[in-house]
Amino acid sequence: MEQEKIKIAIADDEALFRAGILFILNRVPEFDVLFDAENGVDLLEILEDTQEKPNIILMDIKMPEMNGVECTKIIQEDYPDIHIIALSSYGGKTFINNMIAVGASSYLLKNTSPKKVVETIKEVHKVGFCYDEWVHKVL
Amino acid sequence: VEKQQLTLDHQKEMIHSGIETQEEERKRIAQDLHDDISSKLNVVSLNAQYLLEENLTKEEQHQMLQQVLQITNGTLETSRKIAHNLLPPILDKFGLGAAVDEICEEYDNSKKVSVRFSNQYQENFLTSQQELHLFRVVQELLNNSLKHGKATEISLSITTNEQNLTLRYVDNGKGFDTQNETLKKGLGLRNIDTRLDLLNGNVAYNSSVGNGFKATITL
Amino acid sequence: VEKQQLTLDHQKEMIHSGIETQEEERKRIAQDLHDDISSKLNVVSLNAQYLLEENLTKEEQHQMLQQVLQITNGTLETSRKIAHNLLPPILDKFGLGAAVDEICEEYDNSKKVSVRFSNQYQENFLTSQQELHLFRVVQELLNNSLKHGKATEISLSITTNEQNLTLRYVDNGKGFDTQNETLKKGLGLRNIDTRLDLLNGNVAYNSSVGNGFKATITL
Ligand SMILES: Nc1ncnc2c1ncn2[C@@H]1O[C@H](COP(=O)(O)OP(=O)(O)OP(=O)(O)O)[C@@H](O)[C@H]1O
Ligand SMILES: Nc1ncnc2c1ncn2[C@@H]1O[C@H](COP(=O)(O)OP(=O)(O)OP(=O)(O)O)[C@@H](O)[C@H]1O
Ligand SMILES: [K+]
Ligand SMILES: [Mg+2]
Ligand SMILES: [Mg+2]
Ligand SMILES: [Mg+2]
Repeated sequence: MEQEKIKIAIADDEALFRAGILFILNRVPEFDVLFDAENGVDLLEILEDTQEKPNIILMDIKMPEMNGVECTKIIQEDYPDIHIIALSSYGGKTFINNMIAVGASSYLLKNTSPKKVVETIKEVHKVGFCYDEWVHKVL
Repeated sequence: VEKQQLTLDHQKEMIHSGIETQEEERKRIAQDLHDDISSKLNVVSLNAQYLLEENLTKEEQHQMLQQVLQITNGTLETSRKIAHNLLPPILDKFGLGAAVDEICEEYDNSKKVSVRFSNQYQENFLTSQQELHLFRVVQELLNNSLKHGKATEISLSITTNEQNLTLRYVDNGKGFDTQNETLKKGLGLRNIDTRLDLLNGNVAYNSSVGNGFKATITL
Repeated sequence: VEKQQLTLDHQKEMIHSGIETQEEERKRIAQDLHDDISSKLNVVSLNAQYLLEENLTKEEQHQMLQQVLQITNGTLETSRKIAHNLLPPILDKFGLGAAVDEICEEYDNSKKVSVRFSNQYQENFLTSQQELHLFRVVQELLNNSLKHGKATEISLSITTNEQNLTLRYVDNGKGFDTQNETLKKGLGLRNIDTRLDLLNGNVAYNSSVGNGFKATITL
């Protein structure tokens, strides 16, 4: 029997970055990318409209309309089964702490390696969280 | 004394708006850096790492490198533009004449307006700091002619002799009543005053509704 | 009248230095963009083109991509820093308390000085524009403590109740004679005054040579 795939969604206001991540994740056999959104509001709308919910959402922080922190807070309340992985340009303590406080399962910098992104998605799906040394060092 | 009070209030207002516009500029630049530079470089970094990690076909490699090249060149252009808007590099390198020439051409190229510049500026008549101030004055005058005057023709000359510099600026736009104090309250014209103060120079405006706008600057 | 004249002159001087420091800041940013961003991106662009056009060995490709990656990450860091220095992103997203906390930690990490911050600021007590002004005040106070006071200990508290905000700032540095008008002429302290004007607040300084420096701000 075929193993169930990990269902993924992406929220990021930079279209080129979305496209890049999409290309990378689509090539991973265990992954099924459901959709991508360009900001928090867009993400919540799509989530509401789709039957099939993602297991994992890659969440940018700085986005117009609604940023990643607010959006994560709402998703944790409305869809507690979904795991959020923050994927941000900002590496500061406060950003990490705030994302964790609202329920993010992991925090990655946007220039971490694609390999790491893939591993983190798998790990979060398996055990529910994943914080690497870098995060521990900052905190 | 009453007049002094008025000047005091005016000055205070200028100090306030000076700080506020500076903060706006900082915010704008910080945002541009984040949205138009960092965010693109994240994509370049992502692609470069993927190229390093994965076994891609020749075709895929080619596509990804094409994208890296395209994004990098776009970001270069953005960085160049932000820097140019802050301080045109030509000013530093080739002086006031060349910089005014460039900005006049930029406006002229927009097709909305024709700008003629007669350049009889003697190089190094002003220090580079002074040239920057006079350049900002020209920027503001051009800005106003388009924004308020909807001018279609602008002409501008800078002339120097041994002791003096004269800048003559004329547009054929809507004009305004220069006697009306409330109209003269804009930050733009007051910044021109400040810059002329710094240059130990004078400016005379000549305009009325329907009759275009003239400014004559002497240093 | 004499006093008014003095204020007039002071204000004029502030307007002048305001414009001049803004031009310096623009110049610095333009230069950073040119020297630390554009010039690096030129190298990335060159490498990407080379990778596209030439028939390189696996090994050569790898090296060149490594270089692309390294330069890109360095440039990302530069862009992040310039933006952060202009306007810390934390201020916009997490407010004054978090931003002051961050800057105190940055200073504290420098090992030259120990900075304690007691944060009893009620979020959203000030608008984000007001928070920015107060943040700039804190930046200037910290700057001065290090630059002039050579302080080794700084403590800072921000407290709010329903109506008021109080900021207390103390350093253990050299101090200065606050009665001496010429010492109070710096742009930094005068900018603090202007920001407090904009905030409808007050500042009281308390310092003398050898006895550290205190500032109490109430809004
Ligand atoms: N060339 C012009 N043609 C017509 N009206 C002008 C011209 N230049 C200035 N004015 C008038 O003078 C006013 C003051 O100009 P000023 O440059 O000081 O401020 P502003 O352009 O309105 O605002 P800012 O320059 O701060 O963006 C303008 O609002 C406009 O009414
Ligand atoms: N914490 C402090 N300890 C000792 N002296 C101080 C302190 N803060 C200010 N001063 C004194 O007050 C003067 C004025 O400070 P101010 O910040 O206005 O100007 P500045 O720091 O000299 O220049 P700028 O802020 O424009 O770079 C300083 O030159 C210094 O002599
Ligand atoms: K797939
Ligand atoms: Mg974003
Ligand atoms: Mg104007
Ligand atoms: Mg200072």
